[in-house]
Amino acid sequence: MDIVKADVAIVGAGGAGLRAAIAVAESAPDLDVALISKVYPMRSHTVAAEGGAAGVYRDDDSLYKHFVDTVAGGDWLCEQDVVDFFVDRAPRELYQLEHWGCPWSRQPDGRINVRPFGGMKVPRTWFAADRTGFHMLHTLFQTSIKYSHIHRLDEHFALDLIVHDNQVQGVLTFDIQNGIPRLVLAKSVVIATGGSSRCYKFNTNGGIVTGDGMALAYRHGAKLRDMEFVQYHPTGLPGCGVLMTEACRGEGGVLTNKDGYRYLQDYGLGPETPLGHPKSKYMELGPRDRVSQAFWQEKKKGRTIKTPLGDVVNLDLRHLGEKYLHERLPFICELAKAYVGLDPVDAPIPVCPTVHYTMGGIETDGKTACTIKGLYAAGECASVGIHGANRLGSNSLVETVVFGHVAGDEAAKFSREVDFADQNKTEKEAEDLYAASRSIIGAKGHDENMGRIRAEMGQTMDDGVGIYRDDASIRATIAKLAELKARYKKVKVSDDSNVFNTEWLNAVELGFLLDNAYAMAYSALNRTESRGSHQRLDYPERDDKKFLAHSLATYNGDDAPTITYGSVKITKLKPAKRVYGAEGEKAEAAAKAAAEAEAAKEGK
Amino acid sequence: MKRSNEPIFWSIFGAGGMLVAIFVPVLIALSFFITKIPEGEQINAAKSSIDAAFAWFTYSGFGSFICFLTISGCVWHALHRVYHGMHDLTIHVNFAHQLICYGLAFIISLIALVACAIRMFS
Amino acid sequence: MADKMNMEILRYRPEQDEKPWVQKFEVPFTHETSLLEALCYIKDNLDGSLSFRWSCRMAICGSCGMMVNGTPRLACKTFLRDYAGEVMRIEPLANFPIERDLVVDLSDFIEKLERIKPYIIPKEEKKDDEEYLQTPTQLEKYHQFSGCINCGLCYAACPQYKLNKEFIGPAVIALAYRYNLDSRDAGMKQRLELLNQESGVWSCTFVGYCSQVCPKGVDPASAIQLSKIHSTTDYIISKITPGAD
Amino acid sequence: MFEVTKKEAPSKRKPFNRPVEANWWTRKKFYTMYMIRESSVLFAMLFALELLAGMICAATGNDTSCLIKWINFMASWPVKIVNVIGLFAVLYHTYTWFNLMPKAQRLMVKGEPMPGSFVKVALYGALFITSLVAIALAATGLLSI
Repeated sequence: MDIVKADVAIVGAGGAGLRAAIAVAESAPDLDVALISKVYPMRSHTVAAEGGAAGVYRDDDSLYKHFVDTVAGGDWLCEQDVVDFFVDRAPRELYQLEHWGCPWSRQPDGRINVRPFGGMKVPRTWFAADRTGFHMLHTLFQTSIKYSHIHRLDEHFALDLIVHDNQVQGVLTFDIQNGIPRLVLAKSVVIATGGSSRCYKFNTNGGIVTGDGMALAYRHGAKLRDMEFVQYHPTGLPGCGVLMTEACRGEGGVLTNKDGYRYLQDYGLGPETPLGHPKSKYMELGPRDRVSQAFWQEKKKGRTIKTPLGDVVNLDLRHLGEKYLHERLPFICELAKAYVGLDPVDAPIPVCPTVHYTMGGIETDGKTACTIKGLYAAGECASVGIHGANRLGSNSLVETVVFGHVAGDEAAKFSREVDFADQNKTEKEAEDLYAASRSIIGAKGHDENMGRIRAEMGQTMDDGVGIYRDDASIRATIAKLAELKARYKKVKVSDDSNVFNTEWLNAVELGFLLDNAYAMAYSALNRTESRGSHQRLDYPERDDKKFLAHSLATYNGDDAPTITYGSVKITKLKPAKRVYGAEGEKAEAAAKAAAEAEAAKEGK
Repeated sequence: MKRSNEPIFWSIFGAGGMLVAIFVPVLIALSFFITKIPEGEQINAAKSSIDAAFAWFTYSGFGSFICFLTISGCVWHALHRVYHGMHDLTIHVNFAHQLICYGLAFIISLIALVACAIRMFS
Repeated sequence: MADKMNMEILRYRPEQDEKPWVQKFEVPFTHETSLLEALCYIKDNLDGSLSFRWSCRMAICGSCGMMVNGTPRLACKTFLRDYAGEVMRIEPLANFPIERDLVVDLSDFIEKLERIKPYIIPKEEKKDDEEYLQTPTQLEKYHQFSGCINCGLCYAACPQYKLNKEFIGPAVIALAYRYNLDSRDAGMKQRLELLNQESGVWSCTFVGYCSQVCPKGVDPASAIQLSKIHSTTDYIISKITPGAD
Repeated sequence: MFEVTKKEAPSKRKPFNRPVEANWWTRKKFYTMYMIRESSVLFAMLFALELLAGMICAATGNDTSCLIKWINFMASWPVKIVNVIGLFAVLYHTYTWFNLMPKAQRLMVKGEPMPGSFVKVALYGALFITSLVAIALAATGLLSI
């Protein structure tokens, strides 16, 4: 088998993967990086992010405020020490991107412009018109070209990790273009393969977001943390699920039901703010889980609009005016025209909640290190602990660069301390793994249609583990997933070719999705409380006594994953009732008064 | 990594193109009104001002200079496009083709210049 | 009942076929169905071996460029409703070698993208908590050219690239121009080394079809003409300053 | 350290290059119009050669007899028919040339790139004025020898 030896291997070339590669190339210029990606780097799903990246910028903002918003937004399931580190490093990484040429939108005097975003008290979301992810990814990819020590293995599919006694030794990849397997031997591996939203049928994610890295680490003993927390983005286009960025609401867009009524005020996000003057943490600027949950309630009351593509509400941007829309949201106008044939300047856009982000992922410590030695994870595939039960909009893009940088540095440091695994033994193992993976091609008795398994998985996840869940719906999904996993063992793959055999690769991806979906469903079943984006109809209250804890799923092959719970680091912010809108304002005032009183007491 | 000399030809091509676009249409239009001069008669502005104008254009010193510029503009622009056009027609152009095209443009311009000089100093 | 669309797709499997061949499919479609969804329908239900690149399905990742009735388009932004009653002829992106089915070998394009030094070569260093001031007007000057999603449609449209594969092509020049115009960058001189060559901007005869097919309105044709002006100015400077060249 | 060892049998990759047809430009209307645009200037060259003939006549010999022959030549109907076609060809050149010119400028006006229409207005203005001046001079008999 072809072998590539590199000091550090990085799986996934999106925001986190590229930033990690650059971090290694900058902090350890003598080391070499093998950047493995199943698509060209500029196709990674980071490119589809629109809203922005959060980092403290304004004078009236502070690291502590960003800390409070993130922890409160995550319904106190965040590792507060890691959030502290994250909010401190965020601005620096965004300045670094600016130095590398990222075209951030600007204020008239040339300084960076920031805009309001859901759940953020003070505007701190840096943005590049409404294509922030696109500009960040292209800036990172183009900057990575500067470094000769980054060796890209484009269109290489990561089939498996090579792990010997809980230490990662390399990655078995498949060179899709040449149709041959290639073993990448490395002393440390960074996983940056993004989320796993494709478990769901209706989602805003690209076709490549199949949670490969998550499933690989999971199968090799790493635990998947907080998998039950799946974020529904409130405004996706019905049918195709294309994203209408939260920036639409940040710039003043409003959500109305079939009577044209801004229904969010009925769900603890009121009172109604004036049209075109959004107020932080009020109405349409509430966090994503609350706004999505409000849609679900409206639908139950039958006040949403029926369309052939399902129930929708109206995202109305008309009052913003054409010039403002074409300057601030040009991509949204383009998408609305292309996919629903409407111009936001003169017609409201039909939207409904769609699966958007997986809060959970591979359990890592504050420095992106996994329980498997030498393995690091950064970005959406990792659960580094800053999102908790609900991620705030624009915290994820900046997470990829902050923790991509950390993962790169840590992986470089680790690779200096160890040596390569024995090449022949590892090569033999890789050949067996490759043969096993290829064995499903043309296997006898394999007659299950892959497309149907994928569709049924997506449907059952949408039905059972959606915005609102209960014991019965989750158990139904688990039963269906078990049946699908059995049918998956008989999946039909007729294409036995090598070059660009996408049918076989899709089958492998489907395997990853099923494992991740299983972890999501079981984690949801065991968390009998409602917190952040995990809302149980049968347990509507948040239960801090039993469930102020991370869920940890351990892989058991085909059987159910064992779910255990890990403690949550609370440092500065005691768990409190999570409130928004006027109620939130009152609570904040009270908290400040209490803090001042306490400070005064200490002062005496 | 050899620098191309195309900027020279492209600049002349651009100037020629502008001249052809702005000046040549009216010239061609006016040429429709040229009338035959009866046997034995001279060019007479009263009888046919267009004929006289065209005569001035080629005969007078200043006129012939503008005429020289017009001719050079047209041929350099046109032959630049012929050269690239050959490439478009999948002819494997090489230095010889370049020599022919731009050489021809140079010769024609030269003839016009000489004629203009004769008219100017006679 | 959904209407039916007749599709002719050019197939090519390097291990079995000597040359590409056409396979006919009939795909049901509704008002919203995009060509990408149709291809996924075929792959899931009719012929699993059909291979094509795709990901974001919202015309921002640039994976799914292909020829639709002879025109380079993004599959995710091409809708069957616009071809009702016709036969849709789907072929891999023109001017690139066919790797398999609708997948082409883009490595020539990617390699040229890397040669043009598409990164900021800064005029002056900045501390890590300080940004370069760039007014909205300075940003607007190059912003249009930073919208390129590297989909390759302009290369499929450009006859000069078809005739001469040395030509670095529209998207790469547009990206070079984007960085040359960025107020933070001072790398134009280095990028001009590539742009000044015969296979740089000077292979372009301004056909203009690249800008017509560009799905993101980047207008690479304009970037090339403006780069020609840069290159010509640089040519003049080099000729009049002794020993500069 | 980055080391690649190739052991696998050569890959089964066999990229297929489609042939470049010489008549590629007939396949697409856009390309055909491009070739027409490129060849439209041949008529300008033809007209230039006509003028050249006139200049040669004017330069040879000291009397105007040759010049008169040239004028009569220009007045002959075959030349006029060719020039009628030539006029349409050159006007098509003007139209396409003025469409392309806006793309070769990137002036910023009030924070926005100057719209192409400004450039076109200026160019068509120049065409109009030049034509007016030429017609005026030609029609009034000011120019003569």
